[in-house]
Amino acid sequence: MGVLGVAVPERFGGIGGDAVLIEALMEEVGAALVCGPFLSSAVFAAALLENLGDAEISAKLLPQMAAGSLIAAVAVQDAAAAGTQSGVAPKARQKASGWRIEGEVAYVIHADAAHILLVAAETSEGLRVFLVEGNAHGLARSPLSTFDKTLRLSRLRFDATPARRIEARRETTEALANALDLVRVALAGEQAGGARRVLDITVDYAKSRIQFGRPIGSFQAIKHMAADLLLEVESATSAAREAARLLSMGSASAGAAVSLAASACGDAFVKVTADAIQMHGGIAFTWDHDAHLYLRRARADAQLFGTPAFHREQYLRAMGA
Amino acid sequence: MGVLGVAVPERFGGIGGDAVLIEALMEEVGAALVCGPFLSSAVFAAALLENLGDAEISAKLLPQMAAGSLIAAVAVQDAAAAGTQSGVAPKARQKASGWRIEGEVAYVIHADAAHILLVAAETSEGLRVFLVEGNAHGLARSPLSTFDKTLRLSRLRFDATPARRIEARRETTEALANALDLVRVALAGEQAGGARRVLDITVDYAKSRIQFGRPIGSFQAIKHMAADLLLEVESATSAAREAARLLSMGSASAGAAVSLAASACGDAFVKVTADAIQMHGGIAFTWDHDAHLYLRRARADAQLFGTPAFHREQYLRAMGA
Amino acid sequence: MTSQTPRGSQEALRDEVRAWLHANWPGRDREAPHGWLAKVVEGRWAVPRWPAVWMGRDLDDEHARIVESEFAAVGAPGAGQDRTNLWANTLLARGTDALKEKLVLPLLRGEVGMCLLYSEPGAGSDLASVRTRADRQGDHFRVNGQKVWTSFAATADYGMLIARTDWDAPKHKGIGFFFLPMKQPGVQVRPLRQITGESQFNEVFLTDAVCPQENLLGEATDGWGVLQTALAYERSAMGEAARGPRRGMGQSAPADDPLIALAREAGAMEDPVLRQEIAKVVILKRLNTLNATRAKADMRQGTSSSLMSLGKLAMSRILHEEARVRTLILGAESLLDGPDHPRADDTNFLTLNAYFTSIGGGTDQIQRNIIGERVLGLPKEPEIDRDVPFRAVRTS
Amino acid sequence: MTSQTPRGSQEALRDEVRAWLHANWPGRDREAPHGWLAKVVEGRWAVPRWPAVWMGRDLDDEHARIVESEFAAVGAPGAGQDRTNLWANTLLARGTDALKEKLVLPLLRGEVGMCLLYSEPGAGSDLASVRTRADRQGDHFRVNGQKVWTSFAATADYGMLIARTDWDAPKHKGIGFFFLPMKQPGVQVRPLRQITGESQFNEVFLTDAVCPQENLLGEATDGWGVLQTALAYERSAMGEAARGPRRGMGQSAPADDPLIALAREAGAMEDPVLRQEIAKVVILKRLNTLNATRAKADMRQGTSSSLMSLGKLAMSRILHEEARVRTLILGAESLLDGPDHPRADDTNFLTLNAYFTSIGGGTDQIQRNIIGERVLGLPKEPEIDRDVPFRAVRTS
Repeated sequence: MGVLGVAVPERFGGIGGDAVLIEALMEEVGAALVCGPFLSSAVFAAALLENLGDAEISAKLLPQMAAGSLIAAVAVQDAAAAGTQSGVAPKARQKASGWRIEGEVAYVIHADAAHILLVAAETSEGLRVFLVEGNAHGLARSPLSTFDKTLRLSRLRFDATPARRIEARRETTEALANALDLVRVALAGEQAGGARRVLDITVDYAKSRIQFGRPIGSFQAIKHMAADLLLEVESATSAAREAARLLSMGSASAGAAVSLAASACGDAFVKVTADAIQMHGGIAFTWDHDAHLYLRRARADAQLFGTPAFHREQYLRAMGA
Repeated sequence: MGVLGVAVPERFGGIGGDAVLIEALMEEVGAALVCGPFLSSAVFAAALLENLGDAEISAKLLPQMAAGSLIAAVAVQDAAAAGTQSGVAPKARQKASGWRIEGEVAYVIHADAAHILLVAAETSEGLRVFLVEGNAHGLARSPLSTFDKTLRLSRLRFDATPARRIEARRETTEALANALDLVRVALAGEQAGGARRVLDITVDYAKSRIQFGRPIGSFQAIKHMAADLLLEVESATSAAREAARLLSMGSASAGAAVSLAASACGDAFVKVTADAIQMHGGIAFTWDHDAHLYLRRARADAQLFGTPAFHREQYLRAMGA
Repeated sequence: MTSQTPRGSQEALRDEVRAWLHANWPGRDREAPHGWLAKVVEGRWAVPRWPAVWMGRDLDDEHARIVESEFAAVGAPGAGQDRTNLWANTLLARGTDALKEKLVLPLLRGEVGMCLLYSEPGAGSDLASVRTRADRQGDHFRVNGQKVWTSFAATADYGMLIARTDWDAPKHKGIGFFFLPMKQPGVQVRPLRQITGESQFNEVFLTDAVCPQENLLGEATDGWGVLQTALAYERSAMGEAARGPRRGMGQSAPADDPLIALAREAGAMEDPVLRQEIAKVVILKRLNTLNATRAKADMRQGTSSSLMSLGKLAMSRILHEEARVRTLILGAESLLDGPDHPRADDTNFLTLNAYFTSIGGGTDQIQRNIIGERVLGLPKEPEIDRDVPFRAVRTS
Repeated sequence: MTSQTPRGSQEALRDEVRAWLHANWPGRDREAPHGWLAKVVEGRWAVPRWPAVWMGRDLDDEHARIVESEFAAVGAPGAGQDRTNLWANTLLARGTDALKEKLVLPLLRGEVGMCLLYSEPGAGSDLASVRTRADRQGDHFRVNGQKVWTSFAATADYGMLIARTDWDAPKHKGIGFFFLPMKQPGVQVRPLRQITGESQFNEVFLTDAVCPQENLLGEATDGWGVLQTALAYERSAMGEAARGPRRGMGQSAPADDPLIALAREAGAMEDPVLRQEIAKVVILKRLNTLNATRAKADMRQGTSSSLMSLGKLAMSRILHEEARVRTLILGAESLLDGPDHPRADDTNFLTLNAYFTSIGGGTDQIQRNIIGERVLGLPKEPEIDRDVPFRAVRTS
């Protein structure tokens, strides 16, 4: 359970891990195809809270999140579906009885299991983040059926939903961007780790599966695919770790490195999992074999927080090109 | 020499071949890597003259072209470099002494060897085609050095160059478009034929070249590349022949078929020639081996009269998409 | 049937078919009435190339195609089964008289359910390494083993089975080919769930299943040869068919290609990057259609076509590419699934089901071997298990 | 050198190098003065890992890297040749005493020109099938045959040669490894023109060329083993180097990547389709740099890196892709060539020269075999010519 506090500062009972540690952890998450709201709560929500820096709310929520007793989700319009969706952020108005939120957000990750929601809503002073209790009045969570069964997505509707404004020591957009950078590095780690595991599984299979009197991995068709995939896996790993390193250093080139990793790791995980099925042959066409679970995860990961094509464009822009 | 009259009507001493015959002939041209102004003179110029239909000029020029005693070139701004260049067409003015042309055209194919030039120039009534003698005053032909040494390109400058206007029985743009359709089908045939020959050469080499005690074509790396290339070759052949068939029938879907062929054959020829070098290994890295000559031709062909990407877009538009 | 002069015979034949259809077929593009296939057999149209004794007419290919085209013109099924009926053709070519007598006509009449018992968990690409055993016991064989990827196993009356009969012979030389009766206690069928969630296939467990001697096709150790015959019939019957997505991806004209329709609906036709991707896929599909047309023309001229064997490889690429481009078009919507999100559901189904073509019926890799060796004449790889007694061969 | 405690020894060593460089090197990033390498050898900095008798210092890797880094810091060449000097390392590891005495120090001082005589027209990917013969005659070998792809052959004093010494042994077991004197009548060098038009390589014709017995490295039939040693030194020396186009394609930062510069100049950065293509190539290049950095870090930690062997394959892909995208950017301009059209000339050169990397020094296909087998541990293919007398082996 300690890992749930990986992004929570030590003073709030967490591990206070930096991007490097989180990326490393996510490589394991990807390898083991771990299900659950780790990315959405322990990374995204925790990082957003920490970046906003509301002392009171942080002191209240982060220790519980680190302890695993509180799960949070983040509802930011177009964050999870960056580049391909474009909705209108919910609106927040201050009433005598406090803040009320109105509107809807789609593609909210693991919102169904969340005890609290961090909701980005427009106010008259610009975008602000609000805390909404999971059992708040006027909050409707509609689950969306997903291709990757380990990913839970919801559409949230707010109908005069009571909320508490989270104080921010910096611009909300900046806090959000920082948290998203960390999420993208974490996701890149998951992709790199997942791709590596799938290649390992596939190489093992190619060593043991005999056809025509010899292991299929002795045939160039399989061997050469594996070699190409190794290049994908190693490149993804390099990209994810470099982004983590630069982000943890607060480097000015972290943004570019994050886009690079998001694009390279997204494509690599899909390619490796897709080719892995082909290399396995018939056995991987069966439901009971894990191969399609990894492909489903890879396809989902390649959409979350911006597609590879979106991040390629972001990368060029970060390069000034 | 008879083939030089392939696109010339029988009444002018030619063969009067249709697109199907021309495409078939061009498959042989591509296979044998024939050099010379066949495409530019015997196909493009002859088809343009025939489409314009100036009885007097046709009767004068086409028999000589069919007999091989007269070589013509076509200077139309942006025709050979469709989609990637955009220049200004030369201007033609009528003086007391006759028409005079002013301006320049780049990327004119085999103009250096041409006895006459067919020049598209703007007049006050729109675009018209003019006949310019190769030794006319005020005509400067500057050869451009080319990557494909069998392709001769020139930049032409006209400085009050005397010209004769060719009468047209239809809109000049329509005559030009018809001639270009035929040229593109012919080029597609060259590409399909060239690709097929290169694959044949490569497969033969793979059967005879022994490494590790067996023909390299027995290794899956080579065998599978060859199989993929066969699909490219057959698809290119199908596309080129279908475009020729529809064009010869005057079908309404000929335009789409021409774009399809131009795009598919352009890409296929480049891919086949490029992979062929890799499959040959070191021997094809030497100047004396023909492999690079085919690659040079393929790269040139993929630019002439529109790139594959240009024609993909044209195809979508022809489909109404 | 007596021989006729070619020209006149064609017209006469065409008239005869038309007259028969006019008298018997309910009308253009109508449903086939009950007992239709029996009637077609009766009329000697089902297998016009076959000899008269098997309800054929001894026609050559050119004449037989006239029969087929007249049936096709009114949408009537059942003609030309001498080209397309895998089961009946295999049986007629290699079966015992007793079995032919019993099953050929019922097969033509569609009265017998059939399935294929070829693949095994350990014998996929390498079919010749089957380990299901058929041991002779008096007047029958006793069959034990496991088969997989069997469609229609639950309803089939017979399965065309390959099983090992001689363990001391080299792998290709100790296999028998059988019409195994499926409705018996020794045959157990279990549905196999695919990655798409569907269950079109089954595993079949054979435990002391019994197969009469007369259901053996060819010699008991020549099953590999019979299999080649059967596979050839299968290939020629399959032709250009390939499975697409659940919804909307037929052989439509490019103008109303469902990929373009999807792109229009999703606003993707405005995006120049996607336009190029879409055009590439649409062009690949069109090229495949053109190749298939050329292949048919080649065959009609009697020349064997290298294009035939390329179709499956091409289709595999098309399906995977179309799935990829659809995903690009949908973006985050492709995260979704299920009947509430039909566009995503289609795209995801296609993504997974493309492996049906790139793996099933010979992987793309095996297909490239076949094209390289049989079409281009490239040499085979050394086959280390070719002349070794099967007992000594390394298996998974 | 006597042994020292690790900590203090590093500081002391660093001081010593600095002091020596301060006294001898003309200054940061200056040209090396005449006789510099001899001075480096004299100062015992050329091969610090080697024993004292060969002008070394018996240092461990960690200490030796201090020497190298201090030299690198001021831009002085010549240190660390115990890692990078292929010729001297191979000779020291496997040469006869007489040859070592004669050539090791001159090699370190850069006084001996060298070339490689490995490949033959019939032995490219399959080096072990060389047919150049070295026949022992008294105190020397007589060498006949043809080599190819030899750089610097015209100026070399010696060539590292593999040649067949035993035609009855299996292919890997009848090869000798020699330092062949190049300046003799039996050695004829002919430049080989590449598809780029350049001639960096030569064919070398050997006709009764003479090689003294003492120039044999290892046993006369153990040349394959010596070659493996030499190839390992070559790989570790090559590191991440790869040839780019004639102009402007170094290890620059992504922001001023020459591909982006070209695209800007040609107005292609406005085109969304090309932007994606450009980004893909720029990203591939960046990934390769990151992989190389990780590989170096792995090696510094003493763990062997699978990344090393991937570099060449990655570079091959990058070069071909960059050429392709440059062509897309230029459009019809890529039809042109020559010094008047430098952008086209660069692009076309790169298109052809990319094969230098994808074919030279082991084709991409061989490279994938190596990665599959040595890094991923996948089994080798059956080697049908492995244990056969070379005479009986099938060759082109």
